[in-house]
Amino acid sequence: ERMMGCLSKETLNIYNWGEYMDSATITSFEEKYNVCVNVSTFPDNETVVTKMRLQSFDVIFPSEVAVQQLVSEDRLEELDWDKIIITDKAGNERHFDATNDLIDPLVAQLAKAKSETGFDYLKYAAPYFFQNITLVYNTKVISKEEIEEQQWNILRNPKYKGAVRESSRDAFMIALHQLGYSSNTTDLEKIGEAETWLKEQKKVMGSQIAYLIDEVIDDVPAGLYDAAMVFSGDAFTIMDANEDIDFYNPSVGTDICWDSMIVPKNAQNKELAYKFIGHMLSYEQGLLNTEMVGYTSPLKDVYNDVIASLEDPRLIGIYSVITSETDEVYSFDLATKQAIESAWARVKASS
Amino acid sequence: MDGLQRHVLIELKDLTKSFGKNVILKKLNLTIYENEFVTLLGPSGCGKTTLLRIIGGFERADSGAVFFEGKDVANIPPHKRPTNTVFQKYALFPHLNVFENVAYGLRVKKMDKNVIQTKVTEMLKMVGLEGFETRSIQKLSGGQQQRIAIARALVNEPKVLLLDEPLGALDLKLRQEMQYELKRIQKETEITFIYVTHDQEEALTMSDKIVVMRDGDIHQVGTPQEIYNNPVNKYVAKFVGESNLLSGIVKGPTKVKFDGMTFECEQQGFLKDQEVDVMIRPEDVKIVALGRGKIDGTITDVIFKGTYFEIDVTTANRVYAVETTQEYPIGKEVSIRFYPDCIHLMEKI
Amino acid sequence: MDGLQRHVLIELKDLTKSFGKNVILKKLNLTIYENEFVTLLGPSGCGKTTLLRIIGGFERADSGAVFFEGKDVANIPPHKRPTNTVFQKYALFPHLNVFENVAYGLRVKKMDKNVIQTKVTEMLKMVGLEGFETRSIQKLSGGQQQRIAIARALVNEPKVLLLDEPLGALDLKLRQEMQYELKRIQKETEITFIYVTHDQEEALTMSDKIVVMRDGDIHQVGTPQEIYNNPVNKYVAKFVGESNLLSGIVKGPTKVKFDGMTFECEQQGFLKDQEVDVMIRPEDVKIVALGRGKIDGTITDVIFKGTYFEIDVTTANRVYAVETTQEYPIGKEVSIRFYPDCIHLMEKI
Amino acid sequence: MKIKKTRKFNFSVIYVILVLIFCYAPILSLVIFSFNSDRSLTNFQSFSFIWYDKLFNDGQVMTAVLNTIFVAVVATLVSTVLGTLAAIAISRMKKVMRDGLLNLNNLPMINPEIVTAVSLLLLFLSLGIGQGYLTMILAHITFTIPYVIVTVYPKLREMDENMVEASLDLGATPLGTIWHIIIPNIKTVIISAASLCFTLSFDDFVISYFTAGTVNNISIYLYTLRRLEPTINALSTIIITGIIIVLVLSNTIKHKKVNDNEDED
Amino acid sequence: MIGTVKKAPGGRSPLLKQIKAYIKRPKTALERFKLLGIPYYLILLVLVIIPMILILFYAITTPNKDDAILLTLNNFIAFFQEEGFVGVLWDSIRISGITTIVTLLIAYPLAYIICDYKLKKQALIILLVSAPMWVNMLLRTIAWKQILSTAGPLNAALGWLFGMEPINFLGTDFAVVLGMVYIFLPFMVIPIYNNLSKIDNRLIEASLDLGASRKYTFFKVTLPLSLPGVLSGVTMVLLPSATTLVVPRFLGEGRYFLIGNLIEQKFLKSGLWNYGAAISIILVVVLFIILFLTKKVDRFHKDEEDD
Ligand SMILES: Nc1ncnc2c1ncn2[C@@H]1O[C@H](COP(=O)(O)OP(=O)(O)OP(=O)(O)O)[C@@H](O)[C@H]1O
Ligand SMILES: Nc1ncnc2c1ncn2[C@@H]1O[C@H](COP(=O)(O)OP(=O)(O)OP(=O)(O)O)[C@@H](O)[C@H]1O
Ligand SMILES: [Mg+2]
Ligand SMILES: [Mg+2]
Repeated sequence: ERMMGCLSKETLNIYNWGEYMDSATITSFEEKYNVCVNVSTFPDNETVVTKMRLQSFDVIFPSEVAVQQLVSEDRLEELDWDKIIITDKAGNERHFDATNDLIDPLVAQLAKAKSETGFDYLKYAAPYFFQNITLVYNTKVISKEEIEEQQWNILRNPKYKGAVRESSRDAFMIALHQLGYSSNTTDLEKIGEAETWLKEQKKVMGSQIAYLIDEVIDDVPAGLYDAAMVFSGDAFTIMDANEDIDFYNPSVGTDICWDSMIVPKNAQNKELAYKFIGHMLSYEQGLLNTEMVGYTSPLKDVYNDVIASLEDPRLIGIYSVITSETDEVYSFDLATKQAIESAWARVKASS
Repeated sequence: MDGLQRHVLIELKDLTKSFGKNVILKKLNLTIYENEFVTLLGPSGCGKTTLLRIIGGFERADSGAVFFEGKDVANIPPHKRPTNTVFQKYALFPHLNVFENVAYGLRVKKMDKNVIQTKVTEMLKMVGLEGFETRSIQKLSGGQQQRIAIARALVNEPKVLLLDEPLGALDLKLRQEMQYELKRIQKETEITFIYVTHDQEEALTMSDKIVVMRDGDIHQVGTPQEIYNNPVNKYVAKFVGESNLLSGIVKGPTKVKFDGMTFECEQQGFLKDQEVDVMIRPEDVKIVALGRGKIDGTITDVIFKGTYFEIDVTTANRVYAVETTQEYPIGKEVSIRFYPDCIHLMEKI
Repeated sequence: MDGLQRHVLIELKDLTKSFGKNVILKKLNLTIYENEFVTLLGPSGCGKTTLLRIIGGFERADSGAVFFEGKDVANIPPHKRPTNTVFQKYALFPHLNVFENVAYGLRVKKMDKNVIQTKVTEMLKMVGLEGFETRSIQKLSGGQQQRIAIARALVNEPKVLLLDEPLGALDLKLRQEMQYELKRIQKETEITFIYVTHDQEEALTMSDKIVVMRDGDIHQVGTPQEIYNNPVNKYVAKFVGESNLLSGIVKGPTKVKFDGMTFECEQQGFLKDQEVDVMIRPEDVKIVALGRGKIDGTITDVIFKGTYFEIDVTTANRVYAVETTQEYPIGKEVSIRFYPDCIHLMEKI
Repeated sequence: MKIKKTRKFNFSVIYVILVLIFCYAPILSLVIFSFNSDRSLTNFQSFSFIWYDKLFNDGQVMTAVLNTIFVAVVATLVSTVLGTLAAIAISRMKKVMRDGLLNLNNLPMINPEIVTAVSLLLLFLSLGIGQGYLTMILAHITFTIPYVIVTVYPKLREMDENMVEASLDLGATPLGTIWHIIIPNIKTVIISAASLCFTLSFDDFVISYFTAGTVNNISIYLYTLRRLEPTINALSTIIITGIIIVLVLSNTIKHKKVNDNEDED
Repeated sequence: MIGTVKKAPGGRSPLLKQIKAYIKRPKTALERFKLLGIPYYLILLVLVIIPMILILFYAITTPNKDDAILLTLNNFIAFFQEEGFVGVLWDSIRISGITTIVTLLIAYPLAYIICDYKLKKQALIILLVSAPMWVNMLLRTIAWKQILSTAGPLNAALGWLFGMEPINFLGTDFAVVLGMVYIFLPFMVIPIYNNLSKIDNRLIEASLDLGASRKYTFFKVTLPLSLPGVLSGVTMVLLPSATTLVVPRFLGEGRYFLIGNLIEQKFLKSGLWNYGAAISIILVVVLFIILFLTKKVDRFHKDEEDD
């Protein structure tokens, strides 16, 4: 009957990661505007890029990785921030103010990205969650000293069972950082070195290494892995589930990332899309979402309230997303991306 | 002759049919009258089924035409022809019970329920299966199934009933019973039956007219007696009953020579010195005491056949098959003889 | 009699077999001698196949025993018995060619390749299928398949060959040919054949000894002529050939009364006033001019059968079936008569 | 293959039981965890119905379930009907055509799913068809219809050909014959073909994913979940229970039917 | 090729005339039945053949800078030159080969055993074996992951029975093959069962009658006659198991990179559609070759088809 009801109403097509928003936020939006929200889900950014060619969605939630690529392909609408109305903590309806409403680390990263690459995210994307990539490890097995000493190399230590994200960019990111290069390098030779590093890792680790996506969230607390590279948002869930697990942001550097809401050029219902973005940037919805997903909210009020409510210092630490100078934000370059993809295929194919 | 008075029902004109490179029917002509029991007789693969299927509308002839009461029916599909078929393996509908099988054709015509009830009951009575209405088809014996197949076809009151070796799957006793039954039904309903078989006894027993076929050709059309007693050639003679077949040379209007001797015969119409096939039916060969007949020989085999003995008499030139009611010991030396009217001459083929 | 000199091969003692509640074989006894052609004759469902399967070792009797040359074989599995079977629908191995089908039994015995080659070739020659060695089984006609099935069984030189309606699937002409062929092979190989059929003509033609069965009982065992001429009861008489069967009362040592008249007969051994079944074969009924015979009647049906006419004579009490070589017109009034030696009296059952 | 065997009884029964245990071990596990009060699929906390509750009350899950059922039903209906008709057509063809078509029919079954998915994607892209129910249903028809044909076709070949002719002969039209004669006779295989279609469609992820557009189904939902949650276990438990009920019912009904028939005689 | 179909200038093509005549000719019932397939033929054409042609087209082309399309075989050459890719193909075939053999070894005896049962029991067991297919494949795979994990019931049972230390089965060939065997078992059991149950019992009896033991009969009669069933079972297991994505992902700890993953990676992650299409084509060709070779083994089946 749900499907039937939607036939007669205005429909908003959302394309999001699975389980990435509280369904109450959808319901309240539907009720508020008497519309129907149709949620489709995707497992990775690449699929978004592919699927967008074929299908029009109204609001999509890709990572910064995809945003740049989509902009380079001229497939994103420039956001009209004037149309984005939020309801703040005080219950007032107003425009969104990026510099004041967003958390500081994010504002800093946005500024850094803009100055380094000239790319202005806010022109196209409204931040949704904020995070970095971190190492979680079982404190019963690995000591803090060892991980500080080995950095990402802990995932190349056959003594420990490790999990690497099944993602070319993320895998190469750790290799490049560990080798002392920028994770955004366009130097094919350096990428080649990273490829060797990863192949070496695969060889040395043998059955001690796993390439996982979201399974880590359940598998690490279950004790299946001693160390794993994960998003800080997932690390929060993991650490919440098992108190023996702590996190470490390798000082050789890691990636800072965020997911955003974008409106593609071929969106069918842009007006409603803006309303939806505004809805999701509102305090109440932001709180619901961060509580449900466990990822760090980019909304200052929400962020502060969550941190205030947390007691466990580990969790406070991971939720706050501590960044350092060596950390980097993805910058898109088609040739490099394809080189890394090809190299990753070779790594996976190697034995 | 009497065909002139009788009503022509079906005419086949120059029917030709091939499957791929194989010519199955070769310019076939045949006329079938109303209320006839016509049997197509021929060995396996001679095209009997194909011919029946063309009449029924299941196959299309390559050339030639089929006329029903003077009308070309080339473009009339099977379900609109006034024919019904009884298939070799009955082809009853296993998901329907006896009543529904028989009623099928009537239901298709959307007849009134009461009419259907009456007609089907009547027909089941006719084939002796009253009270079987609700039985499942699978629980009937072969003979009963056959009757249902016939009832199912007849209830539609077709002008022509086509039967393709309907008794082939039954055992001997049942087959004989059903032969009488079918003949009775045909007489009662006065429907034209076109009956396919490769069993000459069946053909002789049932038919008004037999059509002897071979390799897509019709060799002879006639009453059972005509076919049996005056086969037009060796092939027909051989196919319709046991016979001694040999080659002879005509030596005069009523004389034929074979086995080195000249015999009197009745048949005429052959030229002098023409080579002919000679047929002598085994029951027409008489065994007599040694020296009392024309040809001498020895009894080499005796098989008891119930009503008669089948005896092989080995003579200098050949083995004669003889049917007689008297038993002879193997090894006995005897003579054989034939009456002039038992020696049939036929064109060589 | 001569059974005393002959070697007993198989003895069945009080064989009983049931499937569920149905008793299929009822305390059956039978002795089979070496080099005999024994036919089990009976209607469908009387237990012939079951009996054969017990002999072959595919079924186990509930009670009673089977002796092969005096030895109880109850616990010997089929593949160790000196029997081979020709199955009704041949059961040839579709994945093997002709040669390999025939060679199967020899290969099982791990015979020398050359020996196999020789034996199979010989056997194929015997059944007239030389040169078919590499043919696929599916590409053979029914008759050819039948021969292969026989060759496959015979090549193992069994003591007994069991044949379950081996000709059932063939058409009449082929069936007749194969009957002679089988008889010839049996004579040549001197192997005991146990042959199952429900076709009495087949049984009469081929057998040394016929075993007439009904409902799991043996009614009569005898030579074809014994069975045909002196059936022990109405059932056997009816099953082995056409006959006029009626009820009569014995009126004296050579006298029997039926149809309100007393007739002379030959048979003896019945008590006075005993009720008996009377059998008169149709070929033993003579049609004579009206008033010249014992019973008067009218010709009501004439069917041409090739060698003879089958005539129905309707008399006051019943319809007599008559077989004669002379044709009579329907409706003619005639008399019929029988010779004393043609009137067979039998125990009532 | 009957011939009595007495000795092997124990071994064979044990073997069958072992295989069935193998088949049902994971099913049992997922049924158990559908009642877990925790989200974990590895740690059973305590018994609860929360996942059943979520299954029916979470809009996204319910939409996915309904979408899946809708697509599976439509695709199954279309595939079964068209596939059966096609099987009938093919069974009446000459050998060359028949073999050709049957080989072609195998193509989607032999093709790796991902290739089928991408090829359909390319097709819809080049035809400019917007993705949604239509494309997804078309895709599901594409990969289910071959199974209908391979299931139904052999049964048609087994069916007495004369039966069809008998029906025509008795005056039924070709369509009437299909409806009254052919379909009732191949009913069982049509049903099994349909249930095969339904399971295949129900289970499909790769092809659905590429062709779904904005339509989420269960598989896509599951695949894109960051963590599995026992809602789907709940759904599966319901399905399995349904199947078992149907099995038991059909067995007892058949029993009854057989008895009825026997009484009739 | 194309030239011959073209109309001769002036006169109408005789072929066209023939086709027209054929269409206009009144249809016999048989021909009418053939028309029923039209929707299906359309589906085949539009949804199977054309997409495959598209894939082929992509495989042999490469997009150029100025939107032109170039014919090339480079996509194919690249596959064979790229380090490790042939190994991926080989790995997929190895895993699916082992899966197929294990599935066969489990399914055949099962099908053989149940053929001895009463008909109703046969149907029940077949249903029981295929019923798990109604549960989402992903879920079943995850359930196996749970069973096989170090904390799972299998390790618990092993520990309890033999006092063994927990073994991590995940990520081993054992786990991956087990998962695939589990998923594909019904696809092997059903065709083999269908075939075995159709074998004429008299053939078995004939073999026994000719002196063969049960074992000999099995190997010389039953087994060869059941090859068609085995073959279709093999087809239905070998091909999908070579390309499945789910099982290796969840039971292989992500270390299994099979040809399906590679194709997915090229199409989706890298966006190299031409390359992905070429690998697909290579895969399809290799599978067809394997299938063809398997069919070769079954001579009898081929004979049957020749009729
Ligand atoms: N559909 C067909 N395609 C090709 N050949 C066919 C077809 N139908 C029949 N034939 C061939 O045509 C010939 C005649 O077949 P037909 O069935 O008419 O013979 P028949 O006289 O009925 O034989 P039988 O007594 O065995 O039934 C046979 O050689 C047969 O193989
Ligand atoms: N395996 C079985 N289970 C149950 N009943 C059986 C079995 N085999 C045979 N019967 C029954 O036993 C009876 C005798 O069967 P059998 O096959 O021996 O008959 P038959 O004389 O060979 O008949 P036919 O001439 O039809 O072959 C039949 O009623 C049959 O239904
Ligand atoms: Mg025929
Ligand atoms: Mg029998």
